Amino acid sequence: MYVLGIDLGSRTCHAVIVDPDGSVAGRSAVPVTADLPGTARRAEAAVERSVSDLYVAATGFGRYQVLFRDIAITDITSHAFGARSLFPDASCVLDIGAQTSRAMRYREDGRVERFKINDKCAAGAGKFLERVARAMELPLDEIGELSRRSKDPVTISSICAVLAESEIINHVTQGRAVEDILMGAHLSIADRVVALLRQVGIRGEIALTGAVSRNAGMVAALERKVGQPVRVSSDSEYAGAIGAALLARKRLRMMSHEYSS
Amino acid sequence: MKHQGVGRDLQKQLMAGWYRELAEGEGPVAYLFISGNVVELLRAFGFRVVYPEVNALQCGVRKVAGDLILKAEDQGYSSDVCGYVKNDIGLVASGNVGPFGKLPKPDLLLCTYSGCATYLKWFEALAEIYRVPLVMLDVPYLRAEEPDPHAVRYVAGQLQELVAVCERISGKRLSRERLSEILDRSRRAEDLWMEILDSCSGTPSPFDAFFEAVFFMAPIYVLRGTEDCVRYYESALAEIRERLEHRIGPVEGERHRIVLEGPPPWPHFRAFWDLFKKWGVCCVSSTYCRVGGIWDRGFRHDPSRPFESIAEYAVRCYTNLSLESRRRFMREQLERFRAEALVIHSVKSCRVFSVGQADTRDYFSRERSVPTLFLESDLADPRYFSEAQMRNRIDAFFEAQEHLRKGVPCS
Amino acid sequence: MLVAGVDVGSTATKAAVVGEDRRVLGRGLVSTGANVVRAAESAFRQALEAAGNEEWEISHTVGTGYGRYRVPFGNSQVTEIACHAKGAHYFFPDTRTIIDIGGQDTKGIRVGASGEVLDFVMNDKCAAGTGRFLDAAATTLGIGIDEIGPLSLRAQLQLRITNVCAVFVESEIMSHLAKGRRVDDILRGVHLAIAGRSIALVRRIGIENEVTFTGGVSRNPGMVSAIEEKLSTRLNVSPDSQFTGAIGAALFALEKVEHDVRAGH
Amino acid sequence: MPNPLEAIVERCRRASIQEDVLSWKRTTGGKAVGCFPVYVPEEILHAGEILPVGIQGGGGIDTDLADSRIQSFVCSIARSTLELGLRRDLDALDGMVFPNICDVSKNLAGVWRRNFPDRKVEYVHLPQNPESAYAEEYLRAEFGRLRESFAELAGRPISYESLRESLAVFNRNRRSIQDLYRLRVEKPWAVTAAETHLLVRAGRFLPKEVHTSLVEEGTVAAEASSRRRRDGLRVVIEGAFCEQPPVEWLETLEQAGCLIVDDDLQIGRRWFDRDVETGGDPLAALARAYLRTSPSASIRHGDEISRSQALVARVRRSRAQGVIFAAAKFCEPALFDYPILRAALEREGIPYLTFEFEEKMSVFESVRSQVETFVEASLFFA
Repeated sequence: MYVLGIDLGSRTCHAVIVDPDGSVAGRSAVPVTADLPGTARRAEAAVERSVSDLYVAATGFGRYQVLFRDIAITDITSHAFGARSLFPDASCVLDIGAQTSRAMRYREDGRVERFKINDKCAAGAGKFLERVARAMELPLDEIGELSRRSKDPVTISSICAVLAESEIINHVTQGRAVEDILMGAHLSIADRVVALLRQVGIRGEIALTGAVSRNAGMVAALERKVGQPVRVSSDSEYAGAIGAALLARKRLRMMSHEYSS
Repeated sequence: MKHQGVGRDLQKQLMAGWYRELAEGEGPVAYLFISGNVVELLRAFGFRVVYPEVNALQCGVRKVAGDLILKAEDQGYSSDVCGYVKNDIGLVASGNVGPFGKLPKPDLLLCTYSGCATYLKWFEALAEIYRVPLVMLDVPYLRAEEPDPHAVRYVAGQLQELVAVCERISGKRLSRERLSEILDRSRRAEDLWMEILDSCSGTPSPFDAFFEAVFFMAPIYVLRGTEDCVRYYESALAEIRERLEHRIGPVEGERHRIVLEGPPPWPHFRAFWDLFKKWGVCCVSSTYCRVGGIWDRGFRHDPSRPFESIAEYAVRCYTNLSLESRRRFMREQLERFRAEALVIHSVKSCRVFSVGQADTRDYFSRERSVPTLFLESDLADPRYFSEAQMRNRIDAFFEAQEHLRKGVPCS
Repeated sequence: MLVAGVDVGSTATKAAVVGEDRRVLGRGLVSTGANVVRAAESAFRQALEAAGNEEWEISHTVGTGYGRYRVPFGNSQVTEIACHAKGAHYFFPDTRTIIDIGGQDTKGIRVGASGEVLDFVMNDKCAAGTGRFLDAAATTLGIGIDEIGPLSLRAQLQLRITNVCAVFVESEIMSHLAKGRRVDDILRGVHLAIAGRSIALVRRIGIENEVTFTGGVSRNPGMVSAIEEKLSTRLNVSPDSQFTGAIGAALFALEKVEHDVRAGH
Repeated sequence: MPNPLEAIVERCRRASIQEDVLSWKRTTGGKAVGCFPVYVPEEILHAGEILPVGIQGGGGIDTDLADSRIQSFVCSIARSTLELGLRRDLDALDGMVFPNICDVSKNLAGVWRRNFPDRKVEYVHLPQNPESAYAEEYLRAEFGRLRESFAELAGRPISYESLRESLAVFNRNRRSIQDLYRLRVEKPWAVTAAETHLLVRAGRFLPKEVHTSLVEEGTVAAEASSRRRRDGLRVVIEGAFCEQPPVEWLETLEQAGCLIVDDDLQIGRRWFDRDVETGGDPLAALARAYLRTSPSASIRHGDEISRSQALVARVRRSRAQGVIFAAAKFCEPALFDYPILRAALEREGIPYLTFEFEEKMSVFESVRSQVETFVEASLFFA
C-alpha cells in the first residue's frame, strides 16, 4: 500500500508519498497559512502520485489539523524514524525549529530511546537567527554562508535569547566584523542545542533535520561544538514526513501480521 | 612598603602547600564543608581535609567553572540548581584534577547541615560516586537568637558518635591532649583574625573586609588548628598594623564605607571589585567572611570545653542564623564600622543566603533608612553576570551617594 | 550659554539642548542601530538644528544611557537612572516614584523633593516583562508595535497571560488564538502581564505618589492604562517622556557649568 | 445516574481555605494553623483542637506582591503562598509551621515572621541524621516544644490522652489513602490520578474525620464503578512531593496514553507506611515513626536503602513500565536527585520521561506531545 506522510509544522508543510517497498515516490512543500486543514489539503494535492488510495500519517505540531489522516504521530518519533532511513549510520538527530529545538537518540530499529526538548531560557533558536539577520540588515538565507568567513567569532554569554540579541547589538556597536558576529550567533545556538544532544548522550553519527539544516554556518558551528561531522541531506526537511510515512507502513505491517497469525 | 601584600602572598603559598599535601600527603581523607565545620576533630585523627566549596570557588576564580558546570548539566543537572555543586560534579567527571592539582578520593564524607540543605544533596551525590561512608552532622537551624538546649545535646551527641567513626576509619584512638592543642591553635588564630577584621573601624580602613578578606580568610577556615594558620595571621596582622600606621587603605582615597551581604561572583571577582574601586568604595565588613563561623560575638574554640565549643561553632555560623539574627548582625556591623550603605549581592545558586534578602533590603532601606543596593548574579555560574548591567547599578548607586553629598554627580 | 544631553539607549538615541533658563530648545531622536557614535552625533545635530545653533556654542554635554561612554563629544557621563530622576522631576516636581520601561530594562526610581535619587531597582538578568516582550507579542500577532497599545484598549474581557518570557509568549498567544480568543483581549492580557511584572519590581522600593512613567514604552497608551489599573492611581506621562533621560542629562550639564562658575574656574 | 465517585471528587475539588477552613472556624470557634509541605506533625495541632491546614500554593494566581519579595529563581509554592498571605487571603490561619525541607522553607519562616508579626510562626527541624542514637530524644523534645507552643495558641493544655486519640484519627486517615492507592495499582482506570490527587488534596483543608470518610466512600465507589477498562502505559510519577502540578497537567498525562499507577503527589498526607503506636508516650511514638517509618523522599536523609533502590522497588511493586519525573521548577531537592535516579533507571532498563512543572503553567501542548512520543515508543516498537 502507498502511504502519505504529512508534516504540518509552524512555517512549512511537507508531504511525501512512500511506495510499498518503502522508497519515497513524491514530495511537496507548501507554506503554512492560518487555515491549517486547508494547508494540509494543498500539500497533499501538490504531491505527484500514481495512485489515489492512500493511508495518511500526520505529524508535526498541526497533526490533529490534518483531518483526512489515518494516524497521528508526534514529530520526535517520526523525525527519528525518518533520520534513520536518511542517515543509515546516525543514531542521534538534532531538529532545530523556529521556537523549539529537539535532540533525540534512537536504537537501531528507530525506537526513540531518549529525547530532550529545549523548553527553557535557551529556546527560540530558529527565531533567534531570524532576528539576528534582521538586526544585521541581512537576508536570512545568507547569514550562514557569511558566518563561515569568520576568523575570530565573538562570544555571546547570555542564555536568554533576548539578551543574547542585545549582546549582538553591543558587538555591532563596537564595530566587530559582520562574519565574526554571525559566527558568534551561530555558535551560541550550537552551544545550547549541543547541550541537549549531550543530555541524550551522543552515540554514532549525528544528523541534522529541519529547515535550519540548509544553513551551512549552523552546520559548521555545530560540528565545531560537537567535534564530529554533522550529517545533512537534501531531504533533511522531509525527515518528519518520511518518518511518519515509514512508521505508518511499519504499523500496517505489524497489524496485518497480527491478523494473519 | 615591606609589609604590603605579605598576607596575600603568604596565603597563596600556604594554600598551594595545602593542595600539595592533599595530593602527596599521608593519612585518611575526609571531605568537609566550610560552614560551621568541625575540622579540629578530624585533625586530631590526622585526616587530610578536602573542602569541595573551596575547590569550586578556585575553579570560579581561575575561570574554568563555566565548562565544569556544563559537564554536570550534561549529566542531567538542571540549569537552576547550585553552581558550586555542578562545578564539583563536573570536576569529578574530569578526574578530580583542577587548576590546583589532583584531589585525593575521600575515605569519609562529613556533611555539616549548618551551611544549607543543599550541602546534603551535594554529599549524597558524592556518596553515589565514591561509595564511601557519608556521616551527617545534623545541626538544627537557629530559630531564635539562642539554640534550644535539646538541639545542643543532639549536636554534641552526634559529635561523640563521629569520634567512633573517625577512630574506625583512621585506626587511631582520640587523643584529648592532641585535640586541646589543636583547639588552642584555633583560638589563637581566631583572636588574630578578629583583630584584623576589627581594624576596619579605622579611617581609612586599612583592609577591605570583603574583597581582601575573602583571600585572607582562607586559612581560618581551611587550616584552622595548625601552627601555619597562627603564623599566617601573625604576619597578616603585622601587615595590617603597618598599613594603619602609614594610613594606607585598599583603595586610593576612601570615599564610601559599605557593608556587603552575600557571596562574591567568583568568575568575575576582579571586574566586580573594579566597579566599586572606581568610586573609592571600601568594604568595612561583610557577612561572607563570616560564612564559616562568627567570632564577633565573643565565641572562641576552647580547649577546656572541646566538644561543647566545637558544637557551638557549628550551631552559630552565619548561614545557620535566622533572618532576624542575620539582620541584627548587619545592623551591628553597619554601626560599629560606621558604614554609610549596605550592598546586597543576591546569588541564584545559594538560596540559604538569597531567600529573604528582599525583606532585608526593605528593612534597611525603609525601616532604618540605610541606603541599600541590591545586585543579582551568581557565585559560580559565569552566565549570570552581566558587566554592563552591574556597572549601571553600581554607578547609579554611588552617583546618588555623591549627589547627596556634593550636589553634582558628574563623574 | 547652552548645554546638551545625549541619551544612547539600546534601541533609540535621544538628544536635548537646554538653555540657561532651563528651557528645552531642541530635541533629536534617531534609532541607535549599528553605529552608536554616528547615532549620538546625528541625534545631537538634530537637536542643535532644532535649537538653531552650532556645536561650538555648547558649553557642556552630558552622555547617558548604555552607550554613554561612547559619546565622543560628551564632557561627562551620568547613568540614566539619575538622568531619568532629574528629567521626571523637571516635568513633574511632585513626582516621588518613576517607572521606566525600556527595550530590555525595567527600572523603578524613588526620587526626593529636589529630584535626587533616593533608591532604585532594575530587572534581573532576564528580559522577561520588558519592552522586548511587547515587540515579540506584536510580531507574533503580525501587528505594528505602535498599534498594539490602542488595540488593547478595545478589550472586552480579562484574559491572563502567564508567561512573560519574550521567547515563550508566542506559544501562549498561539494557544489563545487557537481557542478563538479576540486579538484585543489577548493584547490587553499582554499589557497587564508586563504591568504586573513591572509593578512587582518597583514595589521593592515602595511606590509613593506622584508616579511618573518614562521610557520608550510610556508612549504606549495600552501600557499606561494597564499600569494605572494595576496601581489604581493616575500616572504622569509627559509628551516629552521619551526625552526624559536626555533632558535630565542636559540639566546635569547645566548644574555642572553653574557649579564650576561658582567654584571660579 | 451520575457515578457517585465523580460527585465525591467534585466535592473535593471545591475544598479550599476560603470555604472549608473559614466555615469550620465559624462553627467550632477553633483556631487554624497552616502547615507548609512536606511533613509536619499535624497530630499535635489536632490534639489541641486546632485545624491543621495543608499549604497548597496558589494554583497559578498572579504574584505581583510576592514577586517583589521573592527572586525569580524560587519555586512557585513559596511565591504563591507569600502572595496569598500578602493579599490577606490566609487570614483564616492563626499560625504557620515551616519544616526544614529545603533552604527556601527554612528562610520562609523568617520572611513570614517579618511580614505577619501578628501570627504564630513555628519552624520545626526534623532530623536529617536518623541513625544517631540522639535523634529520637531530640525529636521528642522538638515535638514537646511544639506541643507547648500550640497549647498556648489553643489556650488550653494538650494532654497525652488527646494526643493518643489524634494519632488514631490520623492512622485511619492514612490507611484510607493507602487503600485508595492500592486500588490504583489494581484498577488504574477505576480512579484516575487526577481524581486521586483531588481526593487526597481535600485532606489539606477538611477536618481529618470528614476527609477520611470522603476517601473511604470514594474508594468504595471506585471499586464498584463500571468504568471501561482502559489500556495505556503504566507509569510512576516521581518528584512532585512538595509543590503540586496543575490538575490539568495530570489529566494531560492520562489523556496522552499513560496509566499513572503510583506517584509521590501529596506524599505528606500518607507519610507513614504503617500505623503510629497509640499506647505509651505519644510524642515519642510520633518521633519514632518519623525516624523509622517515613517514606523515601528527596527532602529526608538517612534511609536504610538508597533513593534509587526505593524508586526501582516502587516501579516493580506497581508493575509500572516507565517513570515520569515531575519536578517543580527550581525545586533543588527534586532536581538534585534526578541525575542519580535517572542513572539507576538506565541500569535497570526502565524507560523514563522528564518534566519540570510550575503553578502558572497554562499551555500543555508540549507536555502532551512528549508523553505521546513516550507512549509511541512502545506502540510502534512492541
